[in-house]
Amino acid sequence: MEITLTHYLVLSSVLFAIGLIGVMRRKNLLMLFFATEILLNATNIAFAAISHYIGDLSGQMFAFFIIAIAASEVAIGLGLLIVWYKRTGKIDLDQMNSMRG
Amino acid sequence: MFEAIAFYLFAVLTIVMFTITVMTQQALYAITAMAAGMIFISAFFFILGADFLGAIQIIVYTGAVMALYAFGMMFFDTTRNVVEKRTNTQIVFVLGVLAAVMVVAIFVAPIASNNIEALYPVDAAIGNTQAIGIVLFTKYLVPFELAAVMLLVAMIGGIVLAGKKMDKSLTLMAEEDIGSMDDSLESKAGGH
Amino acid sequence: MLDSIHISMASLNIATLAPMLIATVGALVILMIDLLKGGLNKSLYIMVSLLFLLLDLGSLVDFGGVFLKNGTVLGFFDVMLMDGIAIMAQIIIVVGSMLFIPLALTSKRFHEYNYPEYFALFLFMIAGFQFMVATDNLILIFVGLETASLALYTLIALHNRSKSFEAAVKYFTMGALAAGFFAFGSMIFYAISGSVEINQIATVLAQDHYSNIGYVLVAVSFMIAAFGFKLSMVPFHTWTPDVYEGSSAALAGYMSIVPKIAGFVVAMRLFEFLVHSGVVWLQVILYIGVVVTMTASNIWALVQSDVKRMLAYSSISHAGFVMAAILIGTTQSNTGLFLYWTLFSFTNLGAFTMLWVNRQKNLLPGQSSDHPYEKFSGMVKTMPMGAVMMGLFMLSLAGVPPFGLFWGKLYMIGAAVSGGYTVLALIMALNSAIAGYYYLKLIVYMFMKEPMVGYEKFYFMNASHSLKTIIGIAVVGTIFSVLAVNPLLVVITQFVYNSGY
Amino acid sequence: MLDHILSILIFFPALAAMLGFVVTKDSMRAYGIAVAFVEFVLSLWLWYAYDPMISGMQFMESAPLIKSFGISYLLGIDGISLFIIILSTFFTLLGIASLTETRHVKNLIITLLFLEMTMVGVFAALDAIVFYVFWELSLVPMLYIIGAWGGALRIYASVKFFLYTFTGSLVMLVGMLFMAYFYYQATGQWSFSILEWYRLILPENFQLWLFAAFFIGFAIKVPMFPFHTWLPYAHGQAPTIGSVILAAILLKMGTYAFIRFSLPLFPDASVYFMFPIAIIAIIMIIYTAMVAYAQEDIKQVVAYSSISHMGIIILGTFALTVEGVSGSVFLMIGHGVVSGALFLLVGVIYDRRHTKLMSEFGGLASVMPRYATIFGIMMMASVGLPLTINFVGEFLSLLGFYKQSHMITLTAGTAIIVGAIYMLSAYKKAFFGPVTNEENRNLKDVNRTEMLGLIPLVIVAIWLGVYPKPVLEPINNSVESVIQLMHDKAQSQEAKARIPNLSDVSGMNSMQEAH
Amino acid sequence: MELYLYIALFAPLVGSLFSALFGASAKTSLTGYVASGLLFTSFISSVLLLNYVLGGHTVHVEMMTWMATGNLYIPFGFVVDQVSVVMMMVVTIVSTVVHVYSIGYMDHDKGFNRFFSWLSAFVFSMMVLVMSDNFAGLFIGWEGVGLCSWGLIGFWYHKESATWAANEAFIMNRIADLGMLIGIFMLYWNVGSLQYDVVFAEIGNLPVVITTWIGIFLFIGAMGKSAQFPLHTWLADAMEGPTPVSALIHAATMVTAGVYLVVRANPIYDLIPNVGIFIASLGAFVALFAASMALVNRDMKRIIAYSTLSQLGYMFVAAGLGAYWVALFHLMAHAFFKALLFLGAGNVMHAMHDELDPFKMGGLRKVMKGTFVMMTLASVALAGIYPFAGFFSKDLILEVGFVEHHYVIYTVLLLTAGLTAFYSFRLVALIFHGEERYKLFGIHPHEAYKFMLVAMSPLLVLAIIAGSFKMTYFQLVMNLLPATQYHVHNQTIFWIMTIGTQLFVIGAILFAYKKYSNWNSVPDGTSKMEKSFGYKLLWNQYYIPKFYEEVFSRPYLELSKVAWKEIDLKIVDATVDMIANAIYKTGENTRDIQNGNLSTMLRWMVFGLVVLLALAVAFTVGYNAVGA
Repeated sequence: MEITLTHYLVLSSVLFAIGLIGVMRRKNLLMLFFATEILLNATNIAFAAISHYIGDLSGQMFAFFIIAIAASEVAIGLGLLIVWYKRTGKIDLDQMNSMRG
Repeated sequence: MFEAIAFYLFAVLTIVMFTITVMTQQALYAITAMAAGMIFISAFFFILGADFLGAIQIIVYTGAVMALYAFGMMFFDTTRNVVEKRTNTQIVFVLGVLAAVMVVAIFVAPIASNNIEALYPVDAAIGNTQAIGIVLFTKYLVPFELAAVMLLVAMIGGIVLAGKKMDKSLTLMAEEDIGSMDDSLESKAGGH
Repeated sequence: MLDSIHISMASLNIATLAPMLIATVGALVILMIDLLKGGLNKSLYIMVSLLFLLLDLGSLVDFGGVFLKNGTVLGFFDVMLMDGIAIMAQIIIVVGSMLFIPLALTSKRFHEYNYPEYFALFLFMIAGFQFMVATDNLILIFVGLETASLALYTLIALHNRSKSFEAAVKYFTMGALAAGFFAFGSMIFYAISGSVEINQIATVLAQDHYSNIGYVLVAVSFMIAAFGFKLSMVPFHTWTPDVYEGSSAALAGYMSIVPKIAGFVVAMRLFEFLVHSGVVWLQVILYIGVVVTMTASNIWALVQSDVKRMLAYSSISHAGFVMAAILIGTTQSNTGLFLYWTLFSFTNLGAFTMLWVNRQKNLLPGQSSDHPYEKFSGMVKTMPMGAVMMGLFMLSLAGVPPFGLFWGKLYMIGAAVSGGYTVLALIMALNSAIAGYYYLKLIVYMFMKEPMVGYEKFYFMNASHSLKTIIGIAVVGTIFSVLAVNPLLVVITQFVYNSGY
Repeated sequence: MLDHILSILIFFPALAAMLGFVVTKDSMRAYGIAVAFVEFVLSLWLWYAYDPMISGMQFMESAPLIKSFGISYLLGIDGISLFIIILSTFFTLLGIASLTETRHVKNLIITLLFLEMTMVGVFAALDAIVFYVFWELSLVPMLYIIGAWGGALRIYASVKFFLYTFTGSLVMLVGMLFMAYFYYQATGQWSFSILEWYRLILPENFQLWLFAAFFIGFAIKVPMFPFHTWLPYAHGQAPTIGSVILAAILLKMGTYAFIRFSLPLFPDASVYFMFPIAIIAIIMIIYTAMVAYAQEDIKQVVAYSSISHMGIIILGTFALTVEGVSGSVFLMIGHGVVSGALFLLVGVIYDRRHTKLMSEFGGLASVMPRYATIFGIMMMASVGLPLTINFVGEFLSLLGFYKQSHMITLTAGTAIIVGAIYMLSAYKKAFFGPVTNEENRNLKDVNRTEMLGLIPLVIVAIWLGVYPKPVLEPINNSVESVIQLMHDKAQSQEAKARIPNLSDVSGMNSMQEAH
Repeated sequence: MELYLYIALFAPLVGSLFSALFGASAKTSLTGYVASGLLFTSFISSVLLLNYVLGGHTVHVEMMTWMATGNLYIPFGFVVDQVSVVMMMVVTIVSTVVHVYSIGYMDHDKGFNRFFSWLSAFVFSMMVLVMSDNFAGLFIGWEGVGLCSWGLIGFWYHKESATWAANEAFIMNRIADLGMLIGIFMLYWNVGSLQYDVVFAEIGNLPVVITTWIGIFLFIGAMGKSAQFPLHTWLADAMEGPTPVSALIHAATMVTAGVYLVVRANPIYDLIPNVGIFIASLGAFVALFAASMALVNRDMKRIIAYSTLSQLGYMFVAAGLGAYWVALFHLMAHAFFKALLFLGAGNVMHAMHDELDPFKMGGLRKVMKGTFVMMTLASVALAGIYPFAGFFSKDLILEVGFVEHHYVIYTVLLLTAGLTAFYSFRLVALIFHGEERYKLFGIHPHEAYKFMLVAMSPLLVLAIIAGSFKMTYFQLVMNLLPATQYHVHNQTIFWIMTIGTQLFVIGAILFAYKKYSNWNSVPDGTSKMEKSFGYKLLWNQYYIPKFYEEVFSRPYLELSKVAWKEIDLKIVDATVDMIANAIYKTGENTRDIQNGNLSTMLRWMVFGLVVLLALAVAFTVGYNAVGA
């Protein structure tokens, strides 16, 4: 049984969907951020796999940059969470609805 | 055969781990599961011959990102159970599953193309890390540098946001109050 | 074992990096100054920023000349792509930023301007946007986008009140999701074409005669979702009103212009070849997207009670209007896009600056937002010039001739008509009519109602000379735009046409 | 100076308005009168210099505005627009001179001067976009006038007025753009010049669509049934000066535009839609006359009567004969004078009693005989009595349409009956009978200021009714060229037959041949 | 001669404008004198013109262009020819008399100046009407007299009934004017001109159908002005106006304009005898119909008005049967005696303090000798007793009917002649004879001013002698009108007819005298006759006004209210508002999409993605299916 690119793409899609579910489901902002990491990681697998199957390095480069981006996002995201938490003492996004309409 | 076994094994593991991350009530479980999932993903990278990426994955995610999150968790004191109010959970799953199903439906068809050519072919003669290095510092030099800027931005952003100066908001203070505040603020700002 | 790699400096065309480098260096200089001597006044940083932006603009103008002579310039292993639309978009970005940065010189003190880092981040953000538009490499687009976005999230949060944090968190979270979409979409494109460069993707797809149609469509779906977020298309728009409300009026105005134009350029690069590929699906989707975005946001704008939120929805609607250009996909429509956005910049900047000018520090009694309509009632009695100018901006936004935005609308609808989208043209026209109502609402408040007792003093709360200057520029730009339209059109058409759009 | 007289006419009031910000409040009225007077004299000079024998455009001015999109600042007038321009300047002068409003007079006069600019601009523009610019821009001052100086429902009324017209105009704009695109396809050049467009012959199905697009814009402005409901509100709420200008000039923009755009651009479509539009015109005439009859507020009577009269103008326009179109142009002027005067008159009584309800009055003829006389004259002019200005227009309009359809003309002719019914009964309610309301017993008759506004109108209403030639002749010459153009451009057999060919006609003989 | 023409035409206008100058101020006798003087000037000019025309000339001037566009060319052109000069004479004579009379009659009225302004304006309009050389000019005068009639009927505007009647008159006339207008349109589009000479020269070339329609429409115009059935109701109501007005406008001049139109347009009607017969039949019907209503009426002025209506019927019979000159002749004669009758009635009204019910008078001949004589003679003339004017003109019409073999018409007219005599002398008897019933009401009647009686005398003379002008008149108008002599060739039949008619009429007069000259009570509606159906029918004018009120006026008002309140506000306007509200409501109802919750926002994003994906999959499936 040979593992083809399709396998990886399917895996990636499934993981992405798990990430989506997490994003939609989480009310704890920190844990919501976890889910966004899953989204990016899911993509990374696919990039690496495509790169592998077509023998091209661009995919790996993309994945590399995605990792960098993910790391940066964490920094800013945590920063935002911290000020928010300091101001309100909560990181529950249901508490965050002073603007609407 | 080995490849297949490895793929399925790690596929199941990552899926399980990430599912735990998404579904658990315990923040600690979540972060642990995610860290594990990240490591399992790096296994894919190794399988696929992207050694450098695998290494980076472990270093950056499990090293840096997880550390940050762990720090965050400590800061927010989320080790205790966070009661999350669930609303319309069905919709969440329906949407998620639908997305997966539809994408998969498309993906099961193999890609048919004779025109894909590798612009930066994997050269078996040189190692993955070396090859990456060459591409990174030629073709992708500009994105690489920009990524550096991005990290700088993230750093500044993180520092500024988490910094003490944010505790008092000039935006909300009356002008007169700011006048008296100014000296102390400036002395602090000059301090670092 | 490893061949040495020979690369001639000339082929690198380092000059293509110059504009972004200037912005980046500017940011670094600001950080340096702060390091060397802290506690300096914001005016210094503002001027330094302006200076570097001016240099940036100079280099761009220079590039413009080069482009008109030699055509598109590629640089750095073809990663950098300085074509006409890249140059124009950057000029809009830089000019928009130059008009924005003086808004920091308010008479009241706000939190963010106490940070030198604010200006550094601002310049980094500009550099990010510039990278984003000056390439067709998805990786660089992504990194540029994230650089700019991360800086922007920080800028919003630095306003330092709970609403701005809320805004930043919302924006950030949705941005992270959109980033996931972008990555996934790029991945699929990569899978079917083996490339991450839009040109290359287009070539491969064309050679395959779009045989992997399913993949293409899924990829496009993800991309639309990603850019839909950036350009705030319905239903990816939900962040817009909240973020505009949460951030300072100045920044909100900025957000309504600069990030969007960057998004438009990328969307143009990505979707243009697809629109022309004959894939009906994309046309249908864009059609629906454009119409829904325009209409729905207009309808929501009608019911707002806060001027800034109204303007947020209105800017969504304008973005939808402009997205039509990408759908139509003719040279004329793409020219229209830039024309529209240039004119929109002046007017919208003016409108948001007017809000910024009458920003008070604490909420008015009995109000839950900074700029409720009531605040403006009877303005013509107490502050006639201010009311007239605000009215002018509203009329321009509504598309009443001969003010700025009318010419943009005229040209866009004209492009729709000549592109064969007559029904779309009608929908655009009717939407302008719906939009007329909410712009008019403000005019009604200003000109036809009596001033609310106790609100009189808020009109020019935050005014300063530089703010007034910016408003003056916006007014002049709005009224006399008719004189600028022809030269603009000539130049833009040349740029767009020679870039192959 | 004559080379640029149109530009001067357009921008002089605007410039004066800007300078007006400096003038102190007390002197503003005098300033306004002075400016309006100069403008009026300029427009009279325009008439003097106008050569009535030339049917084409005169005093043309041209400057590229947006060259790459074919938009140019193109001005010119012919007999059709000349008199409406004079009417505009005339009414602005009268309006300011007889102004009784006391609140924020400065703002009001500045607004009026801006409005004057847009009005003159609309009628002088020969470029579709320039036309559109002034057309839309005219909404803004009017919005402000209604909204700021109006009655209790003023905001609703002004917003309704603005949005309704604005919506229609935008549809029209799409039509204009399509027209320009068509021109572009035919010639490879963008152009919005109406004169250039005249040279295009469009396929009939295009004509129908474009006609419809233009129609919506114009019909709302006119306003034609069923798009008319903004008008009663606007009139009902507007201050006197607003109603006067609205009725006298702004409504004419729509009918003028029909003659300037719809007829010569789409001759086949004009013939195709002739009867549907005639039916609408009939509805306007009879139905709104009935509605006017049912009104309790005298201003609403006049407002609805405007719609009814606009129906006759529309009918004359779509007669597509020289007689009909000339008549409709003349009636535009006539209706302008008469309805303007009537609104001024209503204003006079409103200023005294602050009510417009007819039931509040009664017997005014004995208390205010001069007022009653002038009102009576204007009412009779409105009813279309011969030797008053309206008769000429109504007669010619109906006469013109008679060639196209007998039954429709007969039905439309009931205008002279139903018009008399509502006008006379309104007059009876307000002026006749004993003085029942004590408040009315000591009302002052019209004063000097008001006379200043009314007497010229009476003179004009009778002068042009007795001797319309100076106005009718230039109109006729220009209309003839329009009709000839239509005939030459018409493609369908029916259109060729319905639109008379003037070039091979000499005198009466051919008339009989037609039968 | 042109000068005289202009003087004749414009002198009344000058008088009117002069009076109008003082319109709002208190009474100045000056206006009366000036207006009367100018009218007299006009009259003199007319006489001079008559003289000139008698010499076989006509005057035709074109003053200036009125309307000219396309092929339409309408000048202000005036013609004094044999027909118009007759009318001019009638108009100027009667109006001069009425003007002078009015100086006395309106002596105490507040609106004295206004009255003269209107009255002179009316004369001017009437002159325009008769002198115009084209149909458009005729229409100017036509509407002009309508306007003045409106102003004069409603002269006492504080009276509800007066203003109501004024509006009724104007609107009814307008209905007819529409017909006339359409007739003019038809003429223009078929002939290409509205000039009489051109039209009459060309009319023969038109298809008969078109000519017929033209004739019908023009006649509709005439019906309104001359108050023919069914547009007759306004005339009786018009008696609300001051009595001199009734004399001038509603007896002598304006109401005869319709007859004048038919006479003037005789070349048209000659071509369409069928329409002529219709006109004649209608005329005959109206003659009888009006006379029947006069029988029972208790309003002095209304009785005379019905009599006018009846006589107009006679004129139309003549005109319809092609005896245009006869019609015109009766018009002239009628003008004199009817004006006289009205002015006499005016005197009575003055004496009786505006009391109009002859049953409340009686025995007035003692105090009002002059008036008594004049009214009696006028009534005799009206009844057509030899040798008064009425005999020559009215009997001629009977002869016309007979000669043209329209025996039904003849019979009807004969019957009407009897009725006319009856009701005329019923009136005279009730007013001047019998008991002095007015004493019951405490009235002290007095004779009118001397000069008023003097002013009336020319009319009296004319009423007596007008018949003697017959041959001169015939010579004059035969230049323009068909010169048909109507003679019953069988002498025996002629004499039987003439004498028979005279006897019949005299019999009617005697009957009236017998029945009413000794009347001694005021009827209170209880007598048997008053309760009979026939009486009620006539009393209520055949219920026609009520019918109009119920079927036209009220429903029109109701419909108008429905149009406004139900249709305009609740449908047309509501639709517009509904669209606007629907848009706004949609916004209100959907704004919760933006509920400020980040989770919802994220879900919307994913939802958008899923929709896009679904469409993508659907399209792909479809695409592959088509591809396969």
